[in-house]
Amino acid sequence: MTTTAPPPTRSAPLPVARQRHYGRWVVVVVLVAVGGFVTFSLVTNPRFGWPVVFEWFTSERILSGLLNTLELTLISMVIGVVLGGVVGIMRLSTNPVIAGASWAFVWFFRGTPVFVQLLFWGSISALYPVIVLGVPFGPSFAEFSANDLITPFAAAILGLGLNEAAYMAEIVRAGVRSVDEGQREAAAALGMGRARIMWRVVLPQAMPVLIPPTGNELIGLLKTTSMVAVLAFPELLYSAQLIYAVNYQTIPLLITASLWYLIVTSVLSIGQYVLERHYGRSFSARVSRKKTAAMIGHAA
Amino acid sequence: MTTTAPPPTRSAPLPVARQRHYGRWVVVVVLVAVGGFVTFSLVTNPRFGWPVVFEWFTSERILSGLLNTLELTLISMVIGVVLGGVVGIMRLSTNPVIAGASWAFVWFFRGTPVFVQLLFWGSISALYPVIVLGVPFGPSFAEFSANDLITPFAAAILGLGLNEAAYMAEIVRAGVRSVDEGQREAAAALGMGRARIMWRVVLPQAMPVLIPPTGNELIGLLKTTSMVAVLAFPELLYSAQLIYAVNYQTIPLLITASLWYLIVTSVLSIGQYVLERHYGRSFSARVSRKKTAAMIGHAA
Amino acid sequence: MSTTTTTTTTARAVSGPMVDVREVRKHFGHIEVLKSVDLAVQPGEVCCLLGRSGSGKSTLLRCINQLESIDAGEIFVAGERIGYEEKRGKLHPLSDRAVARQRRSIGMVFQRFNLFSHMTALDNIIESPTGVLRTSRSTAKARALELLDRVGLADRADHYPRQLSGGQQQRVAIARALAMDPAVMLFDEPTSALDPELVGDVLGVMRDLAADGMTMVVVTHEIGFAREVADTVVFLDGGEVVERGAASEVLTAPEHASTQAFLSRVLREEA
Amino acid sequence: MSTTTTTTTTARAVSGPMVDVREVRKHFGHIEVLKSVDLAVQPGEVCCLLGRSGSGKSTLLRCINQLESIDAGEIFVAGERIGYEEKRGKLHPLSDRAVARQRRSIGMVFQRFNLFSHMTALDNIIESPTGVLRTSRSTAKARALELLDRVGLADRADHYPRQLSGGQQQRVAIARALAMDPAVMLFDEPTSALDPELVGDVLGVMRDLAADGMTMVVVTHEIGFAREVADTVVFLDGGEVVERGAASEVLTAPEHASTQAFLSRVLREEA
Amino acid sequence: QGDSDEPAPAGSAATDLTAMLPDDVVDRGYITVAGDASYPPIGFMDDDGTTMVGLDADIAKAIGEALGIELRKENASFDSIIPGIQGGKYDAGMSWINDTEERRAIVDFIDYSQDGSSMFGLASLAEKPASLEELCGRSVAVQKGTAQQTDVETASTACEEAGDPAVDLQVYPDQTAANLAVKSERAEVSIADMPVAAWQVSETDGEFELFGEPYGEVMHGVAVLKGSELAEPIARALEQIMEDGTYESILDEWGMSDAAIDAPLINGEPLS
Ligand SMILES: Nc1ncnc2c1ncn2[C@@H]1O[C@H](COP(=O)(O)OP(=O)(O)OP(=O)(O)O)[C@@H](O)[C@H]1O
Ligand SMILES: Nc1ncnc2c1ncn2[C@@H]1O[C@H](COP(=O)(O)OP(=O)(O)OP(=O)(O)O)[C@@H](O)[C@H]1O
Ligand SMILES: [Mg+2]
Ligand SMILES: [Mg+2]
Repeated sequence: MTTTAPPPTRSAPLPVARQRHYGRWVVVVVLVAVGGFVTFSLVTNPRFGWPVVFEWFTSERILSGLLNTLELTLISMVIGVVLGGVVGIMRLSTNPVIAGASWAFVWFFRGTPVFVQLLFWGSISALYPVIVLGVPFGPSFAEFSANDLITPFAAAILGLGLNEAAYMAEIVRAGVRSVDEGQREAAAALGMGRARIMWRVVLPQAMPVLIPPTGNELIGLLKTTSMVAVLAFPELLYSAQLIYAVNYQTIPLLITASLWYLIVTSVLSIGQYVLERHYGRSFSARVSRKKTAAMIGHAA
Repeated sequence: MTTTAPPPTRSAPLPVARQRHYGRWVVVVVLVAVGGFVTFSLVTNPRFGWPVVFEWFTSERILSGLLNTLELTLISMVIGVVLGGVVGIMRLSTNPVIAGASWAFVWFFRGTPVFVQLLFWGSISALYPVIVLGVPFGPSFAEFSANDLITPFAAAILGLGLNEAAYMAEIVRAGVRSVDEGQREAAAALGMGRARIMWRVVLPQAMPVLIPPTGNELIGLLKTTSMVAVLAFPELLYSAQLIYAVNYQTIPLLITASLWYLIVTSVLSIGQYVLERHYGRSFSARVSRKKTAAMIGHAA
Repeated sequence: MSTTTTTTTTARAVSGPMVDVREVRKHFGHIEVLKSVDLAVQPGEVCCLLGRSGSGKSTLLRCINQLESIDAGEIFVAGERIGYEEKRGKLHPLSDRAVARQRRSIGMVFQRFNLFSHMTALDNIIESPTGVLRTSRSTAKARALELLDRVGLADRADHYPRQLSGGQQQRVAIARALAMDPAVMLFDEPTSALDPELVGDVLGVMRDLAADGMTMVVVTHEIGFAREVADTVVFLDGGEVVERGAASEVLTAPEHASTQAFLSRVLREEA
Repeated sequence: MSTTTTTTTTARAVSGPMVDVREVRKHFGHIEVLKSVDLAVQPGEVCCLLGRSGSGKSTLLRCINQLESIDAGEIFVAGERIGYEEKRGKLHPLSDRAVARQRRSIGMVFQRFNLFSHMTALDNIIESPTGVLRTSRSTAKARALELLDRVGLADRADHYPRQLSGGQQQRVAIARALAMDPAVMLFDEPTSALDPELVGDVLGVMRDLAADGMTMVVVTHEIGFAREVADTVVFLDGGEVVERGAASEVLTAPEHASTQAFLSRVLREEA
Repeated sequence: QGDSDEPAPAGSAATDLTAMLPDDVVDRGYITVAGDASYPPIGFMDDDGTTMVGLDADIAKAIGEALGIELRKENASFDSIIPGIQGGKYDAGMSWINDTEERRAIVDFIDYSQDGSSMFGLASLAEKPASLEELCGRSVAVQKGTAQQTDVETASTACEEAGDPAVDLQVYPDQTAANLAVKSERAEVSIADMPVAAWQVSETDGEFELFGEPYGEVMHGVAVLKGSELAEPIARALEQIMEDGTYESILDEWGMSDAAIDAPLINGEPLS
């Protein structure tokens, strides 16, 4: 900064001209053009087969596939959250065997493709034709045929749920560790027990850290359910595939399924957003720092 | 606490007995038993076909599949990180069109199954036989056959890379937002430009928040590459499938592929751990609070 | 502000010291942080722990409350051995449950308040009485409101911690500790994270508490407060007690060199 | 500690005030935070801004440095209009680049230090000179070491922020701002996040800086410092300047009621 | 047994054959038969999305009636059928499965039809290959694990030995992906079992066309676990429906009389 002439003495303020961000507007124009072109092409290109899409969109087969997808997603997610929570908390244990078992669980299930896991559960009868309930290397209480016990649906749930649990375990671990040690100490100093501290103090405060990745997981799981096609379980995508295997309307049916996925994901995202905001509001010190300052300032 | 008799006056300290955690040991015994049983069964059950696993483990077809998987993963991840970074930063723009475009990108690519995206890129010529380079609704400069431009490999890369970019965008967004506003302000107050602030101040500090989910993404992507089977591209899992489709050694070959996945995931996890520790060490105030206190204490 | 409605926190009937720390040692890694520390605090006594940063003041408080385990020595609170029980002539470490039970009669106030950020001031206070002592919600609530009134925050019951200033948060934290009806209160630099403007209110509450006869161990840098409220003062340096005595004597005429240096340094800053 | 080796920061040759704030207004949402504030700081002058929490002190500093935009009024630093340029009789908002350029001659020190946590003390200091001013690395390094020496931290060049105490971090932050050779330094409560023990060192550095003739605007609660170092004192209350004048006069005999209340409150705490 | 010249009354014949079935199967009351539902007209899903229909389903039904027991068709991806039989998940597999030497290591086949493979592709393709020999240098999409995959691999080797360019072989996870590759011109030709190819050509309004003549007649069979006690009764049931004309009329109905065989075989051998 050069030290120029003294600033003009008090005078009428100069008019202010509007600011122009040329570079930015170029980006905007390009984005709008691309967006417009994509939309235009989607609508006008006959190869997308919109009439076929609309014909199938609310057909019974697609809707029942959708229902199966939702059901699978929901049940697997519940298993994932519950089991993942247990495994994630075990991982923080000071006992090396417990922490190690948790580590091994996560290592194995994150390290192998879901596809293989599903196939494994689906063909468990090829490996263990009979499942024996009992003490390892000890007496057995009951025997089941693997095929009776593990139906395709059970295999799907097991495969997806266990896999999800491994991912959720990592999320829970990170979430629990994100809560300030001081919170735990304060709770301990008040005479709370370990379980109580976890449930009443740590987990609720880990929520803001838990929700976004859990939301992502849920959305991911929704789409991973399409893997159960390998078990011939007709969820949304596989239903569409079975249809186009016969009528050869491949692209319109893939679009039909994708539209449903987009809709469900959008709904889930909105839910996630609402939850995030809810927890964000009562927790985040960062966002509301200034507002808080205002409150304190005016209350003082 | 009842106020009992006064504490004994100074005397020789009593001997200390060892502590026993019975409940914990039950858990440990169960875990060890289950672990032992699983290992035992893995080794002794002939249906796992270990000889076949070893025969194929280092076969040329499996190794070339592995190489394809690694190549796909690497290239898609690079695309994902770069594009995701751009999209993630765009999302934080104050310009609604730019932020909106970024939102739409993420919404679309996270909302539809990768499988469909891959099929779409693979059969793009069924939708757009000719790709025209030019201004939308304006003059065109060059025309290409879609199939020449988008080879199966290119389709795989596009499908996986764009999808990954959508996920990375969310991660980058969260990472950038995790860096204290004060850092940005301090950099701005020193006269740094926007790009410089992002590169030199914000991104390096976002690393601890970026690395764990990016590591997860990389491991996830490694396994998602198996989806490119639908483009007849023989990566690791599909190679194994092609082999067992002929020789019916389904389970041994799935184990072969899974072992490779486990190995690669383990290597990646170790890399992630090292990186996390590296960044953790120079950043995390939490972990090293006490050590710091010690330093200050002794230096003061 | 400080309306002393009820005087529930009087010294308990204990013969002998309320807090009795005997030859306690503690090390982290290779560093010996406490080197055979002795400390006795009588019922109703206010004891201020002074000492420069890193001298082991916080560690000592944390040992009393079993947030850290000790390597050697014994600690008694209200006549009860802390952390161990005697059975057949041997010391057995207490179970987690028993440790939690012992902690209930020791109130602790932290430098960084550590209010549960997802609960209102009221919920912070009643969480432990209802959840741990199984007090009925209505009883706990009535008592909590009384305590809030006592720390001058009767109108802030429904505020979340982030809606309170640091000083207000710290006062809620004190109320929270008092709600468990502790035999002794430990304070770890309760005002050093506060803006200067807000320090006074917190010290005021502590002053009232002392006047009501609460046994208190206070780590602080506020020499003014120590001079006015403390009965005894203990100086720690490098994990050892270098000086101890009546507050009036030690603070005006310190004998040990490091105490003198510390006091002159702190007082200079306050000028 | 403070070895004043070179005296590079002398008042610049500016005729008229170094900082000239004219009728500046600023609101957040519906709250008017600055209500037509005027402030003139002459070259070499040390001006202390006092006022209770929420009175708008930080906002005023941030407006001078363009971390906040202003709604009305004008600001000049070293004779140059801040945030706008005059072209053909109209005011055009400056581009991001030009704003960045203007900020280079305004040093700012924050309450929470804001050192770049991934860089050593030395790297924190040379980052901007090398990256923005394109000074050679060796020149920047030599100068940085000189500045570190000046703030008494010559032996801490390779330490990361987390390895430094708050007071040390703040001194590095001052050195970092000085490395850009600013025409004026703004301080926003530079000592209020520090342990009392560590306040002295930072105030010492600021004292030296003032003695060297640096133009300074300091928001602080340290009345002792203001009394000793400030040339002028300005009281803000509710976004308005309620009192201003020579430090000696205003601090001993405040005229306005809110100033009196503020001073008596702060001084009582310090006793 | 059940070997008489005149068609026996359905009831009594059923009783005869039922007696041949293992007791546990009779007690259970049904036999599970896996088939791939993405393989029209052999096997596909009815409009309700849950019932498997097609040629195989009809034949299975007729066999079931002859045996006096229900044959339950279950959907399974093609490459999981034989592993499923291995694991006891399914009792049998019917999905126009080629009776090959490799497969006989694991399962027994009760052969019930015979046909060749057909090449097909877009009707707009410029040079249409008429035989495997003309595939050198062309791109071909096949489903993984099929006999056609092996055929093309052999042909490709032959091309290279003759100094011609190899076949660009693309192996897709299922026939629909292979079809899509042809449709999007990634591959010029696909090869599938003749009825499947013919069905696709007829269903797509002239977009696709059969190229050349079908080649390489092979047997298709019902797969059961090696040494299974089900092989004999199923073969006898097939024999019966072949003799009473049911078999013929089913093939006619699906326009596939060409694939008919005279008498069932087990692993290529006539029944004793
Ligand atoms: N970004 C913002 N958004 C909304 N309100 C704000 C913002 N920044 C400041 N305020 C409000 O403006 C008022 C003045 O704030 P400012 O930080 O300038 O006060 P201050 O005098 O520096 O107080 P303190 O001593 O607490 O730092 C306060 O009421 C504050 O809540
Ligand atoms: N968990 C721990 N691991 C390692 N070192 C520790 C730990 N806790 C404390 N220390 C060390 O023990 C010593 C005493 O720490 P302590 O916190 O008790 O000091 P203090 O007197 O409370 O200091 P301050 O005034 O800074 O709070 C310091 O050197 C500290 O670094
Ligand atoms: Mg301490
Ligand atoms: Mg401020």
